[in-house]
Amino acid sequence: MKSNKTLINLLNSVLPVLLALLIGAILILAIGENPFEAYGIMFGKSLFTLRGLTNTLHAAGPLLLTGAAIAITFRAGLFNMGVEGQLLIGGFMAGLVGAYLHISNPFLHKAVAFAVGAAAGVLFALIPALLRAYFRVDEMVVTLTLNYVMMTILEYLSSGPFRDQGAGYVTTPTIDQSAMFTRFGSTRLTPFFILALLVFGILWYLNAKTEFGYKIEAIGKNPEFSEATGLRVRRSIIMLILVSGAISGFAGAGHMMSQEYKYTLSFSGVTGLGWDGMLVSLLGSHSPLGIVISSIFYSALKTGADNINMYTSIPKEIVAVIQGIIILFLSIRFLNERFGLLEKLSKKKGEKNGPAL
Amino acid sequence: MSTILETKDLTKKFGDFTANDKINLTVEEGEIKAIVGENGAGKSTLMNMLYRQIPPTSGEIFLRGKPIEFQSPRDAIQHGIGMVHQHFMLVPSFKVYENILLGTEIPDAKLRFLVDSKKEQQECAELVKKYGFDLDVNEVVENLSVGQQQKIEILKMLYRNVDILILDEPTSVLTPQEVDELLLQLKELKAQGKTIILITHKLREVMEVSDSVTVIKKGQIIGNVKTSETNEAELAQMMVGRKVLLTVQNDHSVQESPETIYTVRDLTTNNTYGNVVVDHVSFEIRKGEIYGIAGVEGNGQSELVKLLSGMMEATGGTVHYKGEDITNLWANELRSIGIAIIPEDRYAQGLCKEMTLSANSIAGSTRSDAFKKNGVYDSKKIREHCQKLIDRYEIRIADFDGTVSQLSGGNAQKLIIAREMRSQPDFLIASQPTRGVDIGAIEFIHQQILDFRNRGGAVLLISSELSEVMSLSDRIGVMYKGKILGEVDPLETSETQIGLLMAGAVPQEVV
Amino acid sequence: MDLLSRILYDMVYHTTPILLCVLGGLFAYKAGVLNIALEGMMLAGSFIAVFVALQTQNTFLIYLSALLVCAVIGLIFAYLAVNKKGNVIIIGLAINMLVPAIASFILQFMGVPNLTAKWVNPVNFRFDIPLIKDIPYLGPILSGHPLGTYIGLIMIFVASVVLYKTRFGIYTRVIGESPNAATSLGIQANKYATWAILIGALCSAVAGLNLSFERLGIFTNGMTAGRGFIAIAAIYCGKGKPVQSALYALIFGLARSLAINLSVFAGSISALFDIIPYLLMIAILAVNSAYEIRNFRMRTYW
Amino acid sequence: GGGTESGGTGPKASDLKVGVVCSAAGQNDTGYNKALVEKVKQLAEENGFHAQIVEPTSGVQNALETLAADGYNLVFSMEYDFEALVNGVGGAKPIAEQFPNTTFVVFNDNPNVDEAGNVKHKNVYSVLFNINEPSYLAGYLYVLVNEEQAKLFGDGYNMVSPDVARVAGFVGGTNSNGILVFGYGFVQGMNDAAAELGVKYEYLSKNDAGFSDPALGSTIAGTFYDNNANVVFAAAGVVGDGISSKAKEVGRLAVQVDANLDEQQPGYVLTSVLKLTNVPAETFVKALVAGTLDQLDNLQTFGIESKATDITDLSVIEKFVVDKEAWAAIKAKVDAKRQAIGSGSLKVVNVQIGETFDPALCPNVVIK
Ligand SMILES: Nc1ncnc2c1ncn2[C@@H]1O[C@H](COP(=O)(O)OP(=O)(O)OP(=O)(O)O)[C@@H](O)[C@H]1O
Ligand SMILES: Nc1ncnc2c1ncn2[C@@H]1O[C@H](COP(=O)(O)OP(=O)(O)OP(=O)(O)O)[C@@H](O)[C@H]1O
Ligand SMILES: [Mg+2]
Ligand SMILES: [Mg+2]
Repeated sequence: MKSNKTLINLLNSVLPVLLALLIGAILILAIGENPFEAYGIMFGKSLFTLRGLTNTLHAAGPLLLTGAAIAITFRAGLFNMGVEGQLLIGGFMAGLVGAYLHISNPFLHKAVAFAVGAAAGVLFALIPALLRAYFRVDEMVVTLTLNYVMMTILEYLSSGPFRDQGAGYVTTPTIDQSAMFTRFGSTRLTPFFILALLVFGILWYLNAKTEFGYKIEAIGKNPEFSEATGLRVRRSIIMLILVSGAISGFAGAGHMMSQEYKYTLSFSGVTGLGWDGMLVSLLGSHSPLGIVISSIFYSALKTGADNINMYTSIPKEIVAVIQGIIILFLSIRFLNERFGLLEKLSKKKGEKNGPAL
Repeated sequence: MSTILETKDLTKKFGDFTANDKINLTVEEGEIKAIVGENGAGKSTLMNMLYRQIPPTSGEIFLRGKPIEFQSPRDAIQHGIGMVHQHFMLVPSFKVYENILLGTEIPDAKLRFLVDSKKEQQECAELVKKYGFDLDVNEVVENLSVGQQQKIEILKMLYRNVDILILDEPTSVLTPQEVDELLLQLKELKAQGKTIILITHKLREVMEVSDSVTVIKKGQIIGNVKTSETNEAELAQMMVGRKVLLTVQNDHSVQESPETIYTVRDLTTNNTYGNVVVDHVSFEIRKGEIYGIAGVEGNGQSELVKLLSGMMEATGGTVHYKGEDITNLWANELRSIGIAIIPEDRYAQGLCKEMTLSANSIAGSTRSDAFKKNGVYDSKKIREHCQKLIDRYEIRIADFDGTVSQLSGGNAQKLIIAREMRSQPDFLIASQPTRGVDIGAIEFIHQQILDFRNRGGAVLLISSELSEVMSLSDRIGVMYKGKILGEVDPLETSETQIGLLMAGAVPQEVV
Repeated sequence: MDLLSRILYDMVYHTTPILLCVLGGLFAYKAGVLNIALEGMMLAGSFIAVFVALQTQNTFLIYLSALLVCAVIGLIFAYLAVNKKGNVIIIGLAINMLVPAIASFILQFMGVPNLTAKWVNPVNFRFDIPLIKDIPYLGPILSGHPLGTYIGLIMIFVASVVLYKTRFGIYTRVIGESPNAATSLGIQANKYATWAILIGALCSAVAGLNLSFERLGIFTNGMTAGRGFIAIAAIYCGKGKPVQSALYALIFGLARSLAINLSVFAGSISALFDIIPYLLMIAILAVNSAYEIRNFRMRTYW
Repeated sequence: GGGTESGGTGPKASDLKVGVVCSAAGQNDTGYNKALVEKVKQLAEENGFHAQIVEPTSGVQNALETLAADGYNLVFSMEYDFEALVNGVGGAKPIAEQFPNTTFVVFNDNPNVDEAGNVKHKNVYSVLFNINEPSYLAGYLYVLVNEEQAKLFGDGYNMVSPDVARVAGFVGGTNSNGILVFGYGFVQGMNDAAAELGVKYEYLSKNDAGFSDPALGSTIAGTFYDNNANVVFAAAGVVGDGISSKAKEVGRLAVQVDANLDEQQPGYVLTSVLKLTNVPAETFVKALVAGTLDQLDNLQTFGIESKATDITDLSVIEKFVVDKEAWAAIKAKVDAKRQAIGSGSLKVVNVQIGETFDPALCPNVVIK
């Protein structure tokens, strides 16, 4: 029964990928390119070479965190869509600390940047948190809209007051070396990935072993019950949204110090690390292990896209298409708990010797 | 009389659990058929299959001798079978008439694609008159009392003029007055030639209205009897499989100590619409005493309980417990000072249906070190704790690792009581402790409450079940329009006197 | 045109695409389906419109194809979300990713940065409404807009009627508010949910079409710039009620128009004008529900 | 390996690898990337070397590293992002230093010099365009055209007559020197023409319109046209598309940048300020093939004389003008200015290389 479930879950996540890749292959063929070569490079160079694998892990770092940030709120029934904005402000503030506060001690410098980034995330999350807890304002609308507010504000700040005047395009000054994570050897992987894993691990532990996790589950499944049994829902909601904000800000700071080094208008990429995080979390069905896997899988897709257009003449857009299709398929469960056919079987045999399972 | 409805080896399985096992039910035309059985016996499931809410796993259904294969409740209705669910299926934001006509809206004469709300209102008004219900068809459902909502459910079916009306525990949520009203209406309907299938846990009602009774146990029919040829005790025994005390032995001689432990003074609050629903309520409870609050549903009892259990804030007044002011404390704080709470709605406040039994078993004491090993949860300890509760209170479960939704109402209620008692409280707030629970469970729960009292605990018992309040309480306060109209001693007061108070008659007339 | 009437005209102009998304999207909202794919659907509409406009100058064909394509996307969404019970947020995000991806893939293939239908001159798509245009002040503001705008304005009325006065509307609201009630009376929730989603898709198509084709004859990837999400916000604020939600859409239109018209005088700070509508909306929401819960004594409204 | 080396000057052409790392706009932009990409591809065809076009998805840095590590000889980096290449980030050595055998070419700035002004990396070349110069011509042209509008433009146009107002608008992508340089050149050109004719002009500008939303462009242009501008100068990527279509809509003029976009809305695009990246592309690739790269100066500036920057030949708008003599006269005047600039006798301010623009020097243009 249990093993069966896990098998199905596995199939449910593998099948869509295969299907999407199949469709992608057809597309690639259609434009007269070789799918096998494409996929070979896409996955080979993003998972099965040291450089590729480390690139993938490097990209997975922030996703782990944004994924977790989403998960703890979604599981508590809070539709927090503000991770993107919180990540941006976190990154931006960390960028300012990195560029304007000249702290020679690299450890201290990063620590301050992280602290400021996380704090910024928290402060920004405070708005939806309080509105939700004290005024019952739908957190989804607020966070959704505040994302745009934050983007606009940061665009203004980075193109106005905090702009790197020398630069020919909108960017804040590059952060000091002391605020940059140094890479491991020739890879792009930095200690930030370890840090991200650590934070993630701590969250996981808290969730599994303490009242923190119990609260999340109970509030998510039945807030009235939670209040009645003394979980102080209002407080908890605020706490959860703020924690989520802190993690997002932290992720932004890390992204700043390990990858971007300056705040540009494309700081969190095309789709946005916050939104990626939401996908990662949803695809991992908000479970710790699921998030780890899906974040790595997702960033493999990203680096894969990069390699495709680095080593082939296939337009990288096609990878984005495949990416979309995969996610689309992942949204549904191809098989239910007991396979469709087993269902029927049990119906038939039902009369006589009980169901098949 | 001819057989109108018949099932042959009707079976329903949920996964590997058999909820109905080869049921052969026969219902005569124009009769009121009562179906009784313990929680989780399979009554609702059976009815849901007749109404095609859920598809049978196997077996057949015959309507007037002809086999029928419904695809949806709509089919069932068209064939004249209607059902009023135990958990209402109304649209809160819709008006009464909209709910009644849901699915059979009346198109406008000219513009067919529009609905003719004028006409709809008229027809519903007529319907209401015809069956002598009192309802404003333009009222929005969410502002109506449970009893009125149930009337809508019934009207919904009558409008579709069904000949067979199924009611699943219609009375479990009604006030005594509403119950009597309903029973009258059922008789009236029977007189008009309708066939009625009635599920209830209250044998009094069975005896009062039904013509025949079918007893279900563990998914099987274990007896069919004519109501005239049986009595409550016999039915009870059939259901539970042993002798059941229909009213527990309340040994009133147990003397409560003079020491008051719980004092409520001028407690006041208002509801969302801003009108006062709890109005300067005052009472005190001594150690070893059960203080009952009787009253027609909707006179502020629910709000009072919410106030006292930290779910609602008082706008005025105080609550003292063991001398200290506990007004407007939160649930967690109340629990930490030894107050246990059996909430009104077991699935809304008492338990989390989607969480496991063991998770529910530690609710309210999630901080307690009893479940921790060096600072963090120890799943072994938690499971042991849960197992203990299940064993001690004989809670019937299917799957220990499953969720609470597997429990039937009675067993769910037992789990709550087990959990609350486990924390060795000094004071217990029990609100509607036996609602929708079978008599076996009722007996058990009443016994628990009395034992607690006899061990020197103090109890605040709120129930719309007058008999319950009468048999358990040492003193009774009667609530009316948010006030406590008067306090009486159950031993020297008759139900009618209390009934008067509940209806708002001023105290003097009674004493 | 003097500044004021220009601002008001632009308000209508900028409201149009959001308004259309709102009025289409609120059906899904009422049916209990969170459709965050409005953005993607709108983008699809704007892409197809101009793409077809490059092949033909037949406006009817252009409208038709945009509607068709969005309908298909809507059906995909509905199938996955309703029939397959997929996670609507994932589906929505996926569509929002997929549409621009496909668009830029095609652009890449055509070797162009964006699509420009040179024959399109927005002036030719604007027309005056005989009576309305002569109304003293209102005339110049409400009149002289492209078809999409009028569709949007009419939709306010249509949506209200459909939602509250037709079976479809009633059932749509029921399946959203209490699915049990629906099933217990044999109302096919899936059917109505699907249609609700479809309406959203079609309206998004018109919205996108207005954005790219009617206004400019140009498509650029990402030109919807989050309008779909604004629409969702507006729907939520208006609790899915057509008129209220439309008003919220209007707030955005107004603020956007102010931002652009005043930026000429205000200089770089005007970049911040764009956040006004968002803050305004949040403020309104807060005040609203603060008023609603003013005598709330319950501690469990989460 | 294999074949004998041709004259000792570097490896055989067929062994060469040339990479292009596009800017965010991508290889199919309005011209900046496109022109270079197409030239590189063409030269690759002719000389039989391998060319790889990259639109980076995970940062310029990663793209540069990957190509260099892959042994590319020449890499054009179109994005305005030099930190990793020249100074190195995250404790890594500068990419230019890590891969001394790869030659990098960057555009629009000269990051490759230290405080003392000495070249940092021999293998990094900076390309600057004096787009201030053609911008000047555009501004100059506009004023002349605007004053003669009655003669030049027939129906289909709806210009504001000079007696009512004399206005020009400018829409820039971001508030940066890379963008402002267009505007200031344009202003200076307007000023000189206005001074010659003894008139005064107004100059409206929005410098932060971004590079992606044509709808926004069209509305901003709309407000400018409403404020009596007869031309709007678009230096904001595809935002300009919206501006051209707005120009057509209201029957006035637009000026575009980068590639020749006069055909975008024929008759309504006065001219385009060209910034032809294919010219430097040719210079460097040819040098690479000839093995003479190291003889090039590390700072390559392309002025109007290089034909890499200029305004279009005006052939498109010419088809629409009515009075051909008046038009010829105007063109002659513009050509004269071009000469003057080319010969260095006329100096146009170039904020991109750090010069500052002084409004006081342009008394005939009121900058709003
Ligand atoms: N959807 C379901 N899935 C799994 N088990 C179910 C489901 N519905 C009911 N059951 C189980 O079937 C048994 C019978 O349920 P049913 O609702 O018929 O009990 P009941 O007789 O109505 O109990 P009560 O008197 O409390 O209403 C219960 O043990 C219940 O746990
Ligand atoms: N999906 C389900 N899985 C398992 N058990 C279920 C499910 N749905 C209902 N049940 C159980 O079937 C039994 C009958 O359901 P019903 O709705 O009648 O509630 P109940 O037991 O009568 O409790 P109450 O009368 O207090 O509402 C309940 O114990 C309920 O928990
Ligand atoms: Mg039941
Ligand atoms: Mg029950």
